Amino acid sequence: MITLRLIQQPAVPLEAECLTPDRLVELTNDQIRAAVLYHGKRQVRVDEFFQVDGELSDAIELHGDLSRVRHLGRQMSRGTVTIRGDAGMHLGAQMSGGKIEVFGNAGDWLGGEMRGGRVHIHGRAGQQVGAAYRGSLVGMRGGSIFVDGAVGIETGMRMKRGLIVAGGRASDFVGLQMKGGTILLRQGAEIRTGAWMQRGTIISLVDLQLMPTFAYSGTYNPTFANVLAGRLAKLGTELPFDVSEGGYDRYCGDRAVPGKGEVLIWKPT
Amino acid sequence: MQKSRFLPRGRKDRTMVLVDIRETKSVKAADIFLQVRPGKDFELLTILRAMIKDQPISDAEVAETGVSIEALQDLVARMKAAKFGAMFFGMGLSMTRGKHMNSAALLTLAAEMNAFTKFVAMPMRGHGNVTGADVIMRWQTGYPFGISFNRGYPRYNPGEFSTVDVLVRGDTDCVFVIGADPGATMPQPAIDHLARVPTIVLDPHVTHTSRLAKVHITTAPAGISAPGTAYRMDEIPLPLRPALKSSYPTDEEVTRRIKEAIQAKPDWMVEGPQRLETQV
Amino acid sequence: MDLKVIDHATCTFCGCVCDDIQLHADDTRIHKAKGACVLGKAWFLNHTTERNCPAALIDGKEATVEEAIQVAADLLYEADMPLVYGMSNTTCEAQRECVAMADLLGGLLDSHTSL
Amino acid sequence: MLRITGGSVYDPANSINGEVRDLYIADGKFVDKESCDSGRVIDATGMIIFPGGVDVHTHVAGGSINFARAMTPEDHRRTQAFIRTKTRRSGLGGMAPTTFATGYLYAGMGYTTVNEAAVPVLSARHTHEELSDIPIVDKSSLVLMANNEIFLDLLEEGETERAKQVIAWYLWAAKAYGIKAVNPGGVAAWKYGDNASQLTEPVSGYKNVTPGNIVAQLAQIIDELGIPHPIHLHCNNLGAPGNVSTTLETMKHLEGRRAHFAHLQYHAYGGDDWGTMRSASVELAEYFNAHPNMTTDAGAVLFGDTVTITADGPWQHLLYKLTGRKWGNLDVENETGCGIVPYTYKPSNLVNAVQWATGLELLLLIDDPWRVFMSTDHPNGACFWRYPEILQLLMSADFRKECMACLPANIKNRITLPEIDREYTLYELATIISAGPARALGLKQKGNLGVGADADVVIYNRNVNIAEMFGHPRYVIKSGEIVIEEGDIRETPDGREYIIKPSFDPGTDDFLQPLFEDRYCMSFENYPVEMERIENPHLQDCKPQQ
Repeated sequence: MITLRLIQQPAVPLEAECLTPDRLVELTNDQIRAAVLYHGKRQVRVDEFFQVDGELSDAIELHGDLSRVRHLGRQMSRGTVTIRGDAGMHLGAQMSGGKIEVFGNAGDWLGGEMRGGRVHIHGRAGQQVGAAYRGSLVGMRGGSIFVDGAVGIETGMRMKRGLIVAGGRASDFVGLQMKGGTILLRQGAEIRTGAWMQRGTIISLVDLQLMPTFAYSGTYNPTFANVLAGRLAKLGTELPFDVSEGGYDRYCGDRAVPGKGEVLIWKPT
Repeated sequence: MQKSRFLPRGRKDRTMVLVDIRETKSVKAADIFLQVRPGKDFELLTILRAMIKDQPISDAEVAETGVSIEALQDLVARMKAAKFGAMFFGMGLSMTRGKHMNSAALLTLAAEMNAFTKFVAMPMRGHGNVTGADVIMRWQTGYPFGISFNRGYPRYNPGEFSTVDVLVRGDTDCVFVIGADPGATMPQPAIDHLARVPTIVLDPHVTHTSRLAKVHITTAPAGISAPGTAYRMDEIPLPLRPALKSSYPTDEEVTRRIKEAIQAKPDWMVEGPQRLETQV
Repeated sequence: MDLKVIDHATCTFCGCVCDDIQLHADDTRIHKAKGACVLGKAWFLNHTTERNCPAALIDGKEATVEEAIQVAADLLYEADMPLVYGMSNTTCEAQRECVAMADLLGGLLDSHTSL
Repeated sequence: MLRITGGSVYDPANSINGEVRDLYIADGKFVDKESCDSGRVIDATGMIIFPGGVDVHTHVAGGSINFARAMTPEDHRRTQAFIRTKTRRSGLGGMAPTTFATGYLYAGMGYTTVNEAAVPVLSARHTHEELSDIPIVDKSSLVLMANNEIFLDLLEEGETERAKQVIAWYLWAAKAYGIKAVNPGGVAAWKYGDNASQLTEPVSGYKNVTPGNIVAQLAQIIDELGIPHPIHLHCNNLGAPGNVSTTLETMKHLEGRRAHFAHLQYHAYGGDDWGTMRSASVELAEYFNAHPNMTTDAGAVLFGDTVTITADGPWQHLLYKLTGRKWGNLDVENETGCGIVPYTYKPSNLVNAVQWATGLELLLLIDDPWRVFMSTDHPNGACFWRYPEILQLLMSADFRKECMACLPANIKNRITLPEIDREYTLYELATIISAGPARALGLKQKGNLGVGADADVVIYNRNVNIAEMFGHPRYVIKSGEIVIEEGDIRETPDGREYIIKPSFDPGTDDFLQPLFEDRYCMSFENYPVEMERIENPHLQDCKPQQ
């Protein structure tokens, strides 16, 4: 395992896209220390900001308040990144595999345009979780993001596949222009959930304020809720699906597009 | 109002619809006024997007926006019957909850209206030459605003590199302000950061920002005593014809001299390849 | 008094950038802005060539432009993440210098648009 | 001073075909041996020497490409980035490169002159500002005229002499180099949601004006004014199946007059609809070959992502409906408009495959390389920095066969490419990328390695991989200065801008002013581009023909 401890709080954002399992697995301790980060406009060595222990491993653990450290785990395809503290923007952006776990909060664009792998944030996450970057037509394409706490606006914007689970309340525009995949909201969301969605599923376990362009289309327990619940159970989280417990109100839309997405709101009996 | 070949009666041949959250003075100039509930712009525009495509919308849902279904049906009919529709929007739309998505809703509606008739949309730009800044940043960097050059080439990410966010998070350690007074207009945490770091202000007046700045330089006001160019909000550049002569230097001159003074110092960039095939 | 007349002058107060204003000015101020709206009139008539402001201020104390330029250059050069912001109420020529400076500085660049 | 010795020189303008010649350069021009007695010597033994490339039709500056930049941030992020140095600005390549990168990329593949092919007069000031930020290359621009309301009104009234004066006035107001006609009458009609598809039918809003007489009158006026470059024509019905009939009819309207047909590939389709669309390059090339009054550029398509930009608004709205992707539209009051749609050409798509083949077929079936030029109508068919890929396709029939293997099976009988064996020689390539377009533009000092011409020259290492060879010249020299050396940018001098001043009746101002004030929303006096705004202006001759 490689352990990186933040020894100095950066004065301006520190861009650390080189701190990924794919890269560090090939580097000796000396090479990791000498790897280049960007502190604002200046190139700095990793050891100017981090105490580095270990080498040649695809398991990375970071300690400290890393809320100003951006692009950690960017494009990673393997291994683990464990952060004991807060993480900055673009954590796990464009990752395709491996696992990221944060015992703290994460910043904006968590798992932005990710293609695979798993992310678990024990605290909150910022805006645009699993979203598309500006101008890009497709956000997250695969993998899963679990956030135990709240998530910011535009969560899952333009996502095409994959799963986002928000344990806390979500802000506005969840699943904006969503094209596929699943978003589970355990504590519901603010307004404009599912706005302009084309396809995909948003499930809320509490009541939601919906856009006027969604239409009610029945109450039922979809088969996939059962399947999803099984998958989630393995990850230590529950999804109700038993008919005896209740049912899902199904709304489809967004008719402005017009889209064939669905929003399922759990109604316990 | 201008009479034209296709609208020979001028104003009489035109229909103006005003949408606002309150009755403003502009209501008098409008043919139709639609009063939308504050914060319901996005919903209203999204309903219109559905309505132009004949998607069913229930009255109750429409009522929440503060506008009746009849009024919207009338509006849609007028829009579709128009020869040439134009939508103008301002900061009431782009600066309220939903922000850029409110503008996106209006622009998408305008684009979709072209399935029926000619329609265009244009933002009403508040500040003098903000369009010029937009246009120039686009041709020189590829992006209209919210840019970082810290990696030696332009990158774009509003929210990450946009000023209010940068200041509130404290992501910058020196600020150069020109043709703006953020000290008067930005949220307090942003202003606090401006005061915390060295700030440099170029302005014809000693502004709120100047008062909390490290350096203020007085410059000649554009179009009054400084010559040059400004872009109209439809991206047409117009020459300025200053009527006065100023004893203060122009923004252009001062900025160039600062740039040249920086250029005279040793470069901090580490020697590397001339181009990157893959960006960060 | 003989006023100088400037035809087809351009108003940069708002984004409409009207270019059909007729200005009547003497050496110190504009007295008439024919064709300008209420906002435009206020904009044109409120400026004078009188030196009401110090040439430059450093830490609130009067300084020469040259001194201020040097201090500004030093501060921007030393910074790790300088920000160039604004560019609304100025000319394209100044804006081009701003973009060039931000590029050189390796800093952030933003306008009013992002507000 | 600079000497280049021992290289194999391909200089079609002087009929030099691969012979070993020494070149001498002083003060930015080629000189004779005696006038160059010192300075650096480049030993080009074994290397290939071409005149600097000339792009007759590209979109690199102005409102529309700048709109495209705004619409495609996702592309800027995935493309190559040029890092700034102390003296050189940073830039981004891609589908719609930034101005600085445009200069680096063109020079990087040996191009030293580019012609921006679509400028509305109203925003010409903007275009010139962007052009001045494109380093290294020399530039010129064409002004859009075939949908100008005042001009069309004069045609309606039969006032052709007045129309000529007005055109000359507009050209000078725009500080342009020539005249472009886009979808004559169709863009004007688009302002009312219509198009103009029949050459002999009146344009919406007019009784007498037809697309056919717009092009014929413009060509006549351009000849009478002595504008160096002929009418630069984007025909009606761009991109539509069966449009070859429109194109041929347009060519007939222009018989006996000079004319340049832009991006001919987009106007060379047979069939009745998307299902039956086929290449009509054979019949088009046959007619073209028999009519020496015309030149053309290919408008070739390459598979991949790009962004399409054209003043052809109605076509772009159709493309938006076909793709369901982003769409931008600009209207330029009284003059023209523009549509912008990002697009991906796919080999598996039958229509795209036909387009790909058609572009190559035209380049191969038109037998005179002095009359057909390299272009992709950047960025419409592909980005200009992909030209070397097309050169490889032209030089190798085997490589073409390899590429054709990826096309859909049902493309048979829709294209002729499999039956064409022609392979371009280096001499022919030098003609279509440099000497030919320079001649068509009336730029005698370009595309020419003779004494007195501008010392714009490219030196290539021989390489069996043609795309590699043309994509990575060993040296690029612009006005005698080495700007690219072994793939690295050395210098980024400012280029010139070529403009013309056709003569017009001094009373034209008085005639135009009231019409202008009735129509436009800017002041007449603020409309013409001031001469001081042009960086390094170079006035080319423009003498009326007798």
